[in-house]
Amino acid sequence: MVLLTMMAVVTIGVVRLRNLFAVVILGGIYSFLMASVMIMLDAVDVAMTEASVGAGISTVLMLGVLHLTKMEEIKPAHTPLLPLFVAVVTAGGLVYGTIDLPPFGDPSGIIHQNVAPYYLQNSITDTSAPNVVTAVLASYRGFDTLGETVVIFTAGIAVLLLLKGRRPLPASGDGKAKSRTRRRRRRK
Amino acid sequence: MDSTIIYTVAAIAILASLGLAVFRALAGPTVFDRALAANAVGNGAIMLLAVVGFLAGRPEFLDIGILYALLNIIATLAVLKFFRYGDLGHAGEEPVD
Amino acid sequence: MQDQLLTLISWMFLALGSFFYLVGALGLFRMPDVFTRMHATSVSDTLGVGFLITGMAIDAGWSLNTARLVIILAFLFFSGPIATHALAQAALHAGVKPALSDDRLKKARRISATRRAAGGGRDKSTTGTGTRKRTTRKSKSTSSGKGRARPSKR
Amino acid sequence: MAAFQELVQHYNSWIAIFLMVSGLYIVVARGNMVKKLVGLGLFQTSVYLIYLSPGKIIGGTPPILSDQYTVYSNPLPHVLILTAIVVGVATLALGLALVVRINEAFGSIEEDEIFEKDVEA
Repeated sequence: MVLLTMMAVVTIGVVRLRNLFAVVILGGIYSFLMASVMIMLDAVDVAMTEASVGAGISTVLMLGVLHLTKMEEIKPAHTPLLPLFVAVVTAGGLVYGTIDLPPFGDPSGIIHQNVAPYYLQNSITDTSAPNVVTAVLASYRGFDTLGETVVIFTAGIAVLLLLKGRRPLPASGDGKAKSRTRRRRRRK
Repeated sequence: MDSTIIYTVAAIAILASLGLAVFRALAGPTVFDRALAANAVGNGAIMLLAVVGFLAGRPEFLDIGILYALLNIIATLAVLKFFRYGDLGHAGEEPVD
Repeated sequence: MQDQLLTLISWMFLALGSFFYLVGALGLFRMPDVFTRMHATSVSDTLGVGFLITGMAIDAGWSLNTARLVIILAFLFFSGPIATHALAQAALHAGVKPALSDDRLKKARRISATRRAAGGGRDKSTTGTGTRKRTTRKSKSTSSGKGRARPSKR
Repeated sequence: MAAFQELVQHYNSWIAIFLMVSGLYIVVARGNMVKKLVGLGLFQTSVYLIYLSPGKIIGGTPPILSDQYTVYSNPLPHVLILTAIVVGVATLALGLALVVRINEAFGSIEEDEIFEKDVEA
Protein backbone atom coordinates (compact mmCIF):
# COMPACT_ATOMS: atom_id res chain seq x y z
CA MET A 1 0.00 0.00 0.00
CA VAL A 2 2.79 2.39 0.87
CA LEU A 3 4.48 1.39 -2.35
CA LEU A 4 1.35 2.15 -4.29
CA THR A 5 1.16 5.59 -2.74
CA MET A 6 4.77 6.17 -3.69
CA MET A 7 3.96 5.18 -7.24
CA ALA A 8 1.18 7.72 -7.31
CA VAL A 9 3.58 10.39 -6.08
CA VAL A 10 6.12 9.49 -8.74
CA THR A 11 3.36 9.73 -11.31
CA ILE A 12 2.58 13.28 -10.23
CA GLY A 13 6.25 14.05 -10.72
CA VAL A 14 6.18 12.56 -14.19
CA VAL A 15 3.19 14.66 -15.08
CA ARG A 16 4.67 17.89 -13.81
CA LEU A 17 8.32 17.76 -14.86
CA ARG A 18 9.31 19.17 -18.20
CA ASN A 19 12.91 18.03 -18.44
CA LEU A 20 12.54 14.82 -20.41
CA PHE A 21 15.71 13.35 -18.95
CA ALA A 22 14.33 13.61 -15.45
CA VAL A 23 11.09 12.12 -16.70
CA VAL A 24 12.96 9.10 -18.03
CA ILE A 25 14.80 8.62 -14.74
CA LEU A 26 11.52 8.88 -12.86
CA GLY A 27 10.15 6.28 -15.24
CA GLY A 28 12.94 3.93 -14.16
CA ILE A 29 12.14 4.53 -10.50
CA TYR A 30 8.49 3.94 -11.26
CA SER A 31 9.32 0.61 -12.87
CA PHE A 32 11.32 -0.53 -9.86
CA LEU A 33 8.46 0.39 -7.55
CA MET A 34 6.02 -1.35 -9.85
CA ALA A 35 8.14 -4.49 -9.76
CA SER A 36 8.17 -4.39 -5.96
CA VAL A 37 4.39 -4.06 -5.92
CA MET A 38 4.17 -7.05 -8.24
CA ILE A 39 6.26 -9.08 -5.84
CA MET A 40 3.86 -8.13 -3.10
CA LEU A 41 1.07 -9.35 -5.35
CA ASP A 42 2.85 -12.74 -5.66
CA ALA A 43 3.61 -12.24 -9.34
CA VAL A 44 7.32 -12.98 -9.26
CA ASP A 45 7.73 -13.81 -12.94
CA VAL A 46 5.94 -10.66 -13.95
CA ALA A 47 8.08 -8.65 -11.55
CA MET A 48 11.21 -10.04 -13.14
CA THR A 49 10.02 -9.16 -16.62
CA GLU A 50 8.83 -5.74 -15.59
CA ALA A 51 12.15 -4.92 -13.94
CA SER A 52 14.21 -5.98 -16.92
CA VAL A 53 11.90 -4.48 -19.52
CA GLY A 54 10.64 -1.40 -17.73
CA ALA A 55 13.71 -0.35 -15.83
CA GLY A 56 16.29 -1.73 -18.22
CA ILE A 57 15.33 -1.77 -21.87
CA SER A 58 12.79 1.05 -21.86
CA THR A 59 15.13 3.42 -20.06
CA VAL A 60 17.96 2.72 -22.46
CA LEU A 61 15.70 3.06 -25.49
CA MET A 62 14.34 6.36 -24.23
CA LEU A 63 17.82 7.65 -23.58
CA GLY A 64 18.86 6.75 -27.08
CA VAL A 65 15.92 8.63 -28.52
CA LEU A 66 16.60 11.61 -26.28
CA HIS A 67 20.11 11.66 -27.64
CA LEU A 68 18.75 11.83 -31.16
CA THR A 69 16.12 14.44 -30.34
CA LYS A 70 15.70 17.17 -27.79
CA MET A 71 15.98 17.14 -24.03
CA GLU A 72 13.51 19.79 -22.99
CA GLU A 73 9.81 19.98 -23.51
CA ILE A 74 8.33 23.34 -24.45
CA LYS A 75 5.64 24.90 -22.34
CA PRO A 76 2.23 23.55 -23.30
CA ALA A 77 0.43 26.15 -25.35
CA HIS A 78 -3.12 25.01 -24.80
CA THR A 79 -4.99 25.28 -21.58
CA PRO A 80 -5.04 21.90 -19.85
CA LEU A 81 -8.64 22.26 -18.71
CA LEU A 82 -10.29 20.11 -21.33
CA PRO A 83 -7.94 17.11 -20.90
CA LEU A 84 -8.25 17.51 -17.15
CA PHE A 85 -12.01 17.40 -17.46
CA VAL A 86 -11.82 14.29 -19.65
CA ALA A 87 -9.47 12.64 -17.17
CA VAL A 88 -11.62 13.45 -14.16
CA VAL A 89 -14.78 12.18 -15.84
CA THR A 90 -13.01 8.95 -16.82
CA ALA A 91 -11.71 8.53 -13.29
CA GLY A 92 -15.17 9.07 -11.87
CA GLY A 93 -16.65 6.42 -14.11
CA LEU A 94 -13.91 3.95 -13.30
CA VAL A 95 -14.15 4.51 -9.55
CA TYR A 96 -17.89 4.01 -9.78
CA GLY A 97 -17.13 0.73 -11.48
CA THR A 98 -14.79 -0.47 -8.74
CA ILE A 99 -17.48 -0.42 -6.07
CA ASP A 100 -18.90 -3.69 -7.31
CA LEU A 101 -15.53 -5.42 -7.43
CA PRO A 102 -14.82 -8.15 -4.90
CA PRO A 103 -12.55 -6.97 -2.07
CA PHE A 104 -8.79 -7.29 -2.42
CA GLY A 105 -7.32 -10.68 -1.59
CA ASP A 106 -10.65 -12.45 -1.30
CA PRO A 107 -10.18 -16.17 -2.10
CA SER A 108 -13.84 -16.56 -3.11
CA GLY A 109 -13.63 -14.07 -5.96
CA ILE A 110 -14.92 -15.09 -9.34
CA ILE A 111 -11.46 -15.02 -10.87
CA HIS A 112 -10.39 -17.90 -8.64
CA GLN A 113 -13.27 -20.18 -9.61
CA ASN A 114 -12.75 -20.79 -13.31
CA VAL A 115 -9.64 -22.23 -14.89
CA ALA A 116 -7.06 -21.35 -12.26
CA PRO A 117 -7.74 -24.36 -9.97
CA TYR A 118 -7.44 -26.63 -12.98
CA TYR A 119 -4.05 -25.20 -13.83
CA LEU A 120 -2.88 -25.44 -10.24
CA GLN A 121 -3.98 -29.07 -9.88
CA ASN A 122 -2.96 -30.51 -13.20
CA SER A 123 0.14 -28.65 -14.26
CA ILE A 124 2.49 -31.12 -12.60
CA THR A 125 0.88 -34.16 -14.18
CA ASP A 126 0.40 -32.48 -17.54
CA THR A 127 3.68 -30.68 -18.01
CA SER A 128 5.79 -31.64 -14.98
CA ALA A 129 6.75 -28.01 -14.49
CA PRO A 130 6.44 -26.82 -10.89
CA ASN A 131 6.15 -23.20 -11.98
CA VAL A 132 2.54 -22.90 -13.04
CA VAL A 133 3.14 -19.66 -14.92
CA THR A 134 5.64 -21.39 -17.17
CA ALA A 135 3.30 -24.29 -17.71
CA VAL A 136 0.40 -22.06 -18.70
CA LEU A 137 2.54 -19.78 -20.82
CA ALA A 138 4.28 -22.48 -22.80
CA SER A 139 1.77 -25.29 -22.83
CA TYR A 140 -1.83 -24.43 -22.06
CA ARG A 141 -1.72 -21.09 -23.81
CA GLY A 142 1.12 -21.70 -26.19
CA PHE A 143 -0.70 -20.07 -29.10
CA ASP A 144 -0.93 -16.84 -27.17
CA THR A 145 2.80 -16.87 -26.84
CA LEU A 146 3.15 -17.61 -30.53
CA GLY A 147 1.01 -14.59 -31.34
CA GLU A 148 3.09 -12.49 -28.98
CA THR A 149 6.24 -13.56 -30.76
CA VAL A 150 4.68 -12.63 -34.08
CA VAL A 151 3.86 -9.19 -32.74
CA ILE A 152 7.40 -8.64 -31.53
CA PHE A 153 8.80 -9.84 -34.82
CA THR A 154 6.57 -7.44 -36.71
CA ALA A 155 7.55 -4.59 -34.46
CA GLY A 156 11.21 -5.39 -34.91
CA ILE A 157 10.86 -5.40 -38.68
CA ALA A 158 8.97 -2.12 -38.57
CA VAL A 159 11.64 -0.49 -36.42
CA LEU A 160 14.35 -1.67 -38.77
CA LEU A 161 12.47 -0.38 -41.81
CA LEU A 162 11.88 2.97 -40.16
CA LEU A 163 15.44 3.45 -39.13
CA LYS A 164 17.13 1.97 -42.17
CA GLY A 165 17.20 4.96 -44.47
CA ARG A 166 18.28 7.23 -41.67
CA ARG A 167 22.04 7.34 -41.90
CA PRO A 168 22.74 9.18 -45.17
CA LEU A 169 20.34 12.09 -44.63
CA PRO A 170 21.44 14.20 -41.66
CA ALA A 171 23.62 11.89 -39.65
CA SER A 172 26.54 11.36 -42.03
CA GLY A 173 29.30 13.76 -41.18
CA ASP A 174 26.84 15.43 -38.87
CA GLY A 175 26.77 13.00 -35.99
CA LYS A 176 30.46 13.04 -35.34
CA ALA A 177 30.87 16.74 -35.78
CA LYS A 178 27.83 17.44 -33.65
CA SER A 179 28.99 15.32 -30.77
CA ARG A 180 32.44 16.78 -31.00
CA THR A 181 31.23 20.34 -30.86
CA ARG A 182 28.93 19.47 -28.04
CA ARG A 183 31.75 18.05 -26.02
CA ARG A 184 33.92 21.00 -26.77
CA ARG A 185 31.21 23.39 -25.77
CA ARG A 186 30.56 21.63 -22.56
CA ARG A 187 34.16 21.80 -21.60
CA LYS A 188 34.15 25.57 -21.73
CA MET B 1 11.89 -16.89 18.98
CA ASP B 2 9.74 -15.67 16.18
CA SER B 3 11.82 -13.88 13.65
CA THR B 4 8.82 -12.27 11.96
CA ILE B 5 9.11 -9.17 14.13
CA ILE B 6 12.61 -8.25 13.15
CA TYR B 7 11.88 -8.82 9.48
CA THR B 8 8.85 -6.59 9.78
CA VAL B 9 11.01 -3.91 11.37
CA ALA B 10 13.55 -4.24 8.57
CA ALA B 11 10.83 -4.08 5.94
CA ILE B 12 9.41 -0.92 7.50
CA ALA B 13 12.86 0.65 7.63
CA ILE B 14 13.47 -0.15 3.98
CA LEU B 15 10.07 1.18 3.01
CA ALA B 16 10.81 4.42 4.83
CA SER B 17 14.15 4.70 3.04
CA LEU B 18 12.40 4.10 -0.26
CA GLY B 19 10.03 6.92 0.56
CA LEU B 20 12.89 9.28 1.32
CA ALA B 21 14.67 8.32 -1.88
CA VAL B 22 11.51 8.90 -3.88
CA PHE B 23 11.18 12.31 -2.31
CA ARG B 24 14.75 13.09 -3.33
CA ALA B 25 14.02 11.92 -6.85
CA LEU B 26 11.08 14.27 -7.07
CA ALA B 27 12.63 17.27 -5.37
CA GLY B 28 16.25 16.79 -6.39
CA PRO B 29 17.41 20.02 -7.95
CA THR B 30 19.86 18.50 -10.41
CA VAL B 31 19.53 15.50 -12.65
CA PHE B 32 22.30 13.78 -10.74
CA ASP B 33 20.25 13.85 -7.58
CA ARG B 34 17.58 12.01 -9.46
CA ALA B 35 20.03 9.46 -10.82
CA LEU B 36 21.40 8.91 -7.33
CA ALA B 37 17.90 8.48 -5.98
CA ALA B 38 17.14 6.02 -8.76
CA ASN B 39 20.15 4.00 -7.71
CA ALA B 40 19.00 4.12 -4.10
CA VAL B 41 15.51 3.04 -5.07
CA GLY B 42 16.94 0.10 -6.97
CA ASN B 43 18.96 -0.97 -3.97
CA GLY B 44 15.92 -0.55 -1.76
CA ALA B 45 13.88 -2.73 -4.11
CA ILE B 46 16.51 -5.48 -3.87
CA MET B 47 16.61 -5.37 -0.09
CA LEU B 48 12.85 -5.19 0.16
CA LEU B 49 12.58 -8.24 -2.07
CA ALA B 50 15.00 -10.18 0.11
CA VAL B 51 13.40 -9.15 3.40
CA VAL B 52 9.88 -9.82 2.18
CA GLY B 53 10.99 -13.20 0.89
CA PHE B 54 12.23 -14.12 4.34
CA LEU B 55 9.13 -12.60 5.90
CA ALA B 56 6.83 -14.72 3.79
CA GLY B 57 8.96 -17.80 4.35
CA ARG B 58 9.73 -18.32 0.67
CA PRO B 59 13.19 -16.92 0.09
CA GLU B 60 13.62 -18.78 -3.17
CA PHE B 61 13.03 -15.64 -5.15
CA LEU B 62 16.34 -14.03 -4.37
CA ASP B 63 17.34 -14.78 -7.95
CA ILE B 64 15.19 -11.86 -8.94
CA GLY B 65 17.23 -9.77 -6.55
CA ILE B 66 20.36 -10.70 -8.45
CA LEU B 67 18.66 -9.62 -11.66
CA TYR B 68 17.67 -6.32 -10.05
CA ALA B 69 21.23 -5.69 -8.95
CA LEU B 70 22.51 -6.23 -12.47
CA LEU B 71 19.83 -4.06 -14.00
CA ASN B 72 20.38 -1.33 -11.47
CA ILE B 73 24.03 -0.99 -12.29
CA ILE B 74 23.33 -1.16 -16.02
CA ALA B 75 20.66 1.51 -15.84
CA THR B 76 22.77 3.81 -13.70
CA LEU B 77 25.81 3.45 -15.90
CA ALA B 78 23.75 4.02 -19.04
CA VAL B 79 22.29 7.20 -17.60
CA LEU B 80 25.64 8.51 -16.46
CA LYS B 81 27.45 7.61 -19.63
CA PHE B 82 24.75 9.38 -21.50
CA PHE B 83 25.42 12.45 -19.45
CA ARG B 84 29.17 12.22 -19.61
CA TYR B 85 29.42 11.77 -23.36
CA GLY B 86 25.97 12.73 -24.54
CA ASP B 87 25.76 9.36 -26.19
CA LEU B 88 25.27 5.76 -25.26
CA GLY B 89 28.10 4.50 -27.40
CA HIS B 90 31.34 6.37 -27.12
CA ALA B 91 31.33 9.47 -29.26
CA GLY B 92 34.21 8.42 -31.45
CA GLU B 93 32.89 5.05 -32.47
CA GLU B 94 30.35 6.00 -35.09
CA PRO B 95 31.11 4.46 -38.46
CA VAL B 96 32.01 6.91 -41.19
CA ASP B 97 30.42 6.20 -44.51
CA MET C 1 21.19 -23.08 22.84
CA GLN C 2 23.33 -22.59 19.80
CA ASP C 3 20.26 -22.01 17.71
CA GLN C 4 19.13 -19.29 20.03
CA LEU C 5 22.52 -17.68 19.93
CA LEU C 6 22.50 -17.71 16.13
CA THR C 7 19.02 -16.21 16.09
CA LEU C 8 20.14 -13.50 18.47
CA ILE C 9 23.11 -12.68 16.30
CA SER C 10 20.99 -12.52 13.18
CA TRP C 11 18.53 -10.26 15.00
CA MET C 12 21.32 -7.96 15.96
CA PHE C 13 22.66 -7.85 12.42
CA LEU C 14 19.23 -7.19 10.98
CA ALA C 15 18.51 -4.42 13.46
CA LEU C 16 21.87 -2.78 12.79
CA GLY C 17 21.33 -3.10 9.06
CA SER C 18 17.89 -1.50 9.26
CA PHE C 19 19.31 1.31 11.34
CA PHE C 20 22.15 2.05 8.93
CA TYR C 21 19.88 1.77 5.94
CA LEU C 22 17.53 4.31 7.43
CA VAL C 23 20.41 6.60 8.34
CA GLY C 24 21.72 6.51 4.78
CA ALA C 25 18.30 7.34 3.41
CA LEU C 26 17.98 10.19 5.88
CA GLY C 27 21.29 11.49 4.62
CA LEU C 28 20.00 11.28 1.06
CA PHE C 29 17.02 13.28 2.22
CA ARG C 30 18.77 15.95 4.26
CA MET C 31 22.19 16.59 2.78
CA PRO C 32 22.63 19.86 0.92
CA ASP C 33 24.13 18.85 -2.43
CA VAL C 34 24.83 15.99 -4.78
CA PHE C 35 28.26 15.05 -3.49
CA THR C 36 27.32 14.94 0.15
CA ARG C 37 24.25 12.94 -0.79
CA MET C 38 26.46 10.43 -2.55
CA HIS C 39 28.49 10.20 0.60
CA ALA C 40 25.32 9.51 2.58
CA THR C 41 24.02 6.78 0.30
CA SER C 42 27.32 4.98 0.53
CA VAL C 43 26.42 4.30 4.17
CA SER C 44 23.27 2.44 3.24
CA ASP C 45 25.01 0.83 0.28
CA THR C 46 27.76 -0.75 2.32
CA LEU C 47 26.90 -0.92 6.00
CA GLY C 48 23.14 -1.23 5.70
CA VAL C 49 23.08 -3.77 2.89
CA GLY C 50 26.02 -5.64 4.37
CA PHE C 51 24.49 -6.04 7.81
CA LEU C 52 21.05 -6.89 6.47
CA ILE C 53 22.37 -9.56 4.13
CA THR C 54 24.67 -11.00 6.78
CA GLY C 55 21.74 -11.24 9.17
CA MET C 56 19.60 -12.96 6.60
CA ALA C 57 22.41 -15.33 5.66
CA ILE C 58 22.87 -16.33 9.30
CA ASP C 59 19.15 -16.92 9.52
CA ALA C 60 19.10 -18.99 6.34
CA GLY C 61 21.96 -21.24 7.39
CA TRP C 62 24.07 -23.16 4.91
CA SER C 63 21.79 -23.38 1.91
CA LEU C 64 21.32 -22.21 -1.62
CA ASN C 65 19.71 -19.05 -0.33
CA THR C 66 22.90 -18.06 1.41
CA ALA C 67 24.74 -18.44 -1.87
CA ARG C 68 22.21 -16.18 -3.55
CA LEU C 69 22.53 -13.65 -0.78
CA VAL C 70 26.29 -13.67 -1.10
CA ILE C 71 26.03 -13.12 -4.85
CA ILE C 72 23.70 -10.16 -4.32
CA LEU C 73 26.05 -8.78 -1.71
CA ALA C 74 29.01 -9.10 -4.05
CA PHE C 75 27.13 -7.33 -6.83
CA LEU C 76 26.09 -4.51 -4.58
CA PHE C 77 29.56 -4.19 -3.16
CA PHE C 78 31.03 -3.75 -6.59
CA SER C 79 28.23 -1.80 -8.21
CA GLY C 80 27.81 0.78 -5.47
CA PRO C 81 31.26 2.36 -5.72
CA ILE C 82 31.23 2.12 -9.51
CA ALA C 83 27.91 3.88 -9.75
CA THR C 84 28.94 6.53 -7.25
CA HIS C 85 32.22 7.11 -9.03
CA ALA C 86 30.52 7.48 -12.39
CA LEU C 87 27.93 9.76 -10.86
CA ALA C 88 30.52 12.02 -9.27
CA GLN C 89 32.52 12.13 -12.48
CA ALA C 90 29.49 12.97 -14.56
CA ALA C 91 28.33 15.59 -12.10
CA LEU C 92 31.72 17.30 -12.04
CA HIS C 93 31.94 17.05 -15.80
CA ALA C 94 28.59 18.75 -16.18
CA GLY C 95 29.74 21.56 -13.95
CA VAL C 96 27.94 20.93 -10.69
CA LYS C 97 29.99 22.62 -8.01
CA PRO C 98 30.33 21.15 -4.55
CA ALA C 99 28.26 23.13 -2.11
CA LEU C 100 31.03 24.00 0.29
CA SER C 101 33.03 26.09 -2.11
CA ASP C 102 29.79 27.59 -3.27
CA ASP C 103 29.02 28.50 0.31
CA ARG C 104 32.35 30.11 0.73
CA LEU C 105 32.02 31.98 -2.52
CA LYS C 106 28.69 33.31 -1.55
CA LYS C 107 29.85 34.25 1.86
CA ALA C 108 32.88 36.02 0.49
CA ARG C 109 30.71 37.95 -1.91
CA ARG C 110 28.29 38.89 0.78
CA ILE C 111 31.03 39.93 3.10
CA SER C 112 32.72 42.08 0.55
CA ALA C 113 29.41 43.60 -0.43
CA THR C 114 28.47 44.67 3.05
CA ARG C 115 32.01 45.66 3.90
CA ARG C 116 31.94 43.65 7.02
CA ALA C 117 35.06 42.45 8.68
CA ALA C 118 35.66 38.82 7.82
CA GLY C 119 35.01 36.81 10.96
CA GLY C 120 34.23 33.14 11.36
CA GLY C 121 34.29 32.58 7.63
CA ARG C 122 34.90 28.86 7.95
CA ASP C 123 32.31 28.11 10.55
CA LYS C 124 29.60 26.16 8.82
CA SER C 125 27.10 26.54 11.60
CA THR C 126 26.81 30.24 10.94
CA THR C 127 25.63 29.69 7.40
CA GLY C 128 22.37 28.25 8.64
CA THR C 129 19.54 26.93 6.54
CA GLY C 130 19.08 30.08 4.53
CA THR C 131 22.37 29.62 2.75
CA ARG C 132 21.65 26.01 2.20
CA LYS C 133 18.39 26.78 0.53
CA ARG C 134 20.05 29.37 -1.58
CA THR C 135 22.72 26.98 -2.76
CA THR C 136 20.21 24.37 -3.79
CA ARG C 137 18.25 26.94 -5.62
CA LYS C 138 21.34 28.09 -7.38
CA SER C 139 22.33 24.65 -8.55
CA LYS C 140 18.80 24.16 -9.78
CA SER C 141 19.00 27.27 -11.85
CA THR C 142 22.31 26.20 -13.33
CA SER C 143 20.98 22.80 -14.26
CA SER C 144 17.85 24.11 -15.89
CA GLY C 145 19.90 26.72 -17.64
CA LYS C 146 22.06 24.01 -19.09
CA GLY C 147 19.00 22.09 -20.18
CA ARG C 148 17.60 25.16 -21.84
CA ALA C 149 20.84 25.90 -23.59
CA ARG C 150 20.99 22.45 -25.02
CA PRO C 151 18.51 22.50 -27.85
CA SER C 152 20.08 25.64 -29.23
CA LYS C 153 23.27 23.72 -29.82
CA ARG C 154 21.67 21.65 -32.51
CA MET D 1 -15.72 3.11 9.12
CA ALA D 2 -17.39 1.67 6.10
CA ALA D 3 -15.60 4.19 3.96
CA PHE D 4 -12.29 3.15 5.46
CA GLN D 5 -13.04 -0.48 4.76
CA GLU D 6 -13.91 0.42 1.22
CA LEU D 7 -10.62 2.28 0.91
CA VAL D 8 -8.60 -0.70 2.10
CA GLN D 9 -10.46 -3.12 -0.09
CA HIS D 10 -10.24 -1.12 -3.27
CA TYR D 11 -7.01 0.79 -2.74
CA ASN D 12 -5.22 -1.08 -5.50
CA SER D 13 -7.91 -0.40 -8.03
CA TRP D 14 -8.05 3.25 -7.14
CA ILE D 15 -4.34 3.76 -7.44
CA ALA D 16 -4.43 1.93 -10.73
CA ILE D 17 -7.21 4.22 -11.88
CA PHE D 18 -5.19 7.24 -10.81
CA LEU D 19 -2.21 6.01 -12.81
CA MET D 20 -4.38 5.31 -15.80
CA VAL D 21 -5.95 8.74 -15.71
CA SER D 22 -2.54 10.40 -15.36
CA GLY D 23 -1.37 8.51 -18.41
CA LEU D 24 -4.46 9.60 -20.29
CA TYR D 25 -3.93 13.20 -19.23
CA ILE D 26 -0.31 13.17 -20.39
CA VAL D 27 -1.22 11.66 -23.73
CA VAL D 28 -3.98 14.17 -24.35
CA ALA D 29 -2.56 17.35 -22.86
CA ARG D 30 1.15 17.24 -23.63
CA GLY D 31 2.48 17.90 -27.06
CA ASN D 32 5.90 16.33 -26.71
CA MET D 33 6.09 12.94 -28.38
CA VAL D 34 8.48 11.32 -25.93
CA LYS D 35 6.36 12.51 -23.06
CA LYS D 36 3.35 11.05 -24.78
CA LEU D 37 5.09 7.70 -24.96
CA VAL D 38 5.92 7.88 -21.27
CA GLY D 39 2.24 8.55 -20.62
CA LEU D 40 1.34 5.56 -22.74
CA GLY D 41 3.68 3.48 -20.60
CA LEU D 42 1.96 4.73 -17.45
CA PHE D 43 -1.38 3.73 -18.89
CA GLN D 44 -0.07 0.26 -19.72
CA THR D 45 1.39 -0.30 -16.28
CA SER D 46 -1.87 0.69 -14.66
CA VAL D 47 -3.56 -2.01 -16.70
CA TYR D 48 -1.03 -4.53 -15.40
CA LEU D 49 -1.90 -3.49 -11.88
CA ILE D 50 -5.61 -3.81 -12.54
CA TYR D 51 -5.11 -7.32 -13.88
CA LEU D 52 -2.80 -8.51 -11.13
CA SER D 53 -4.69 -7.15 -8.12
CA PRO D 54 -7.64 -9.56 -8.15
CA GLY D 55 -5.34 -12.54 -8.65
CA LYS D 56 -3.74 -12.13 -5.23
CA ILE D 57 -5.10 -14.16 -2.35
CA ILE D 58 -4.22 -12.93 1.10
CA GLY D 59 -2.12 -15.64 2.70
CA GLY D 60 -1.34 -17.23 -0.66
CA THR D 61 2.11 -17.73 -2.11
CA PRO D 62 3.46 -17.36 -5.64
CA PRO D 63 2.23 -20.10 -7.97
CA ILE D 64 5.35 -22.22 -7.89
CA LEU D 65 4.19 -25.56 -6.65
CA SER D 66 5.74 -27.03 -3.53
CA ASP D 67 4.65 -29.53 -0.94
CA GLN D 68 4.64 -27.09 1.95
CA TYR D 69 1.94 -24.80 0.62
CA THR D 70 -1.64 -25.24 -0.40
CA VAL D 71 -2.89 -21.74 -1.18
CA TYR D 72 -1.51 -20.16 -4.33
CA SER D 73 -2.35 -16.93 -6.06
CA ASN D 74 -3.99 -17.09 -9.42
CA PRO D 75 -1.43 -17.77 -12.17
CA LEU D 76 -3.60 -16.77 -15.10
CA PRO D 77 -3.23 -12.95 -14.83
CA HIS D 78 0.51 -13.40 -14.50
CA VAL D 79 0.63 -15.16 -17.84
CA LEU D 80 -1.51 -12.58 -19.57
CA ILE D 81 0.52 -9.72 -18.15
CA LEU D 82 3.81 -11.34 -19.12
CA THR D 83 2.59 -11.33 -22.70
CA ALA D 84 1.35 -7.77 -22.35
CA ILE D 85 4.66 -6.46 -21.00
CA VAL D 86 6.65 -7.90 -23.84
CA VAL D 87 4.22 -6.63 -26.44
CA GLY D 88 4.30 -3.28 -24.66
CA VAL D 89 8.03 -2.90 -25.04
CA ALA D 90 7.74 -3.80 -28.73
CA THR D 91 5.16 -1.06 -29.13
CA LEU D 92 7.36 1.37 -27.26
CA ALA D 93 10.30 0.63 -29.53
CA LEU D 94 8.13 1.17 -32.57
CA GLY D 95 6.84 4.46 -31.20
CA LEU D 96 10.34 5.67 -30.43
CA ALA D 97 11.48 4.78 -33.92
CA LEU D 98 8.60 6.83 -35.28
CA VAL D 99 9.63 9.72 -33.05
CA VAL D 100 13.14 9.59 -34.44
CA ARG D 101 11.83 9.66 -37.99
CA ILE D 102 9.49 12.54 -37.22
CA ASN D 103 12.34 14.46 -35.68
CA GLU D 104 14.32 13.97 -38.86
CA ALA D 105 11.51 15.01 -41.13
CA PHE D 106 10.34 18.05 -39.18
CA GLY D 107 13.22 18.90 -36.88
CA SER D 108 10.97 18.86 -33.86
CA ILE D 109 9.11 16.47 -31.62
CA GLU D 110 6.54 18.97 -30.43
CA GLU D 111 3.10 18.50 -31.87
CA ASP D 112 2.32 22.18 -32.44
CA GLU D 113 5.56 22.93 -34.26
CA ILE D 114 5.02 19.88 -36.43
CA PHE D 115 1.55 21.07 -37.35
CA GLU D 116 2.87 24.51 -38.22
CA LYS D 117 5.57 23.11 -40.44
CA ASP D 118 3.12 20.76 -42.05
CA VAL D 119 0.82 23.65 -42.93
CA GLU D 120 3.71 25.65 -44.35
CA ALA D 121 4.86 22.78 -46.51
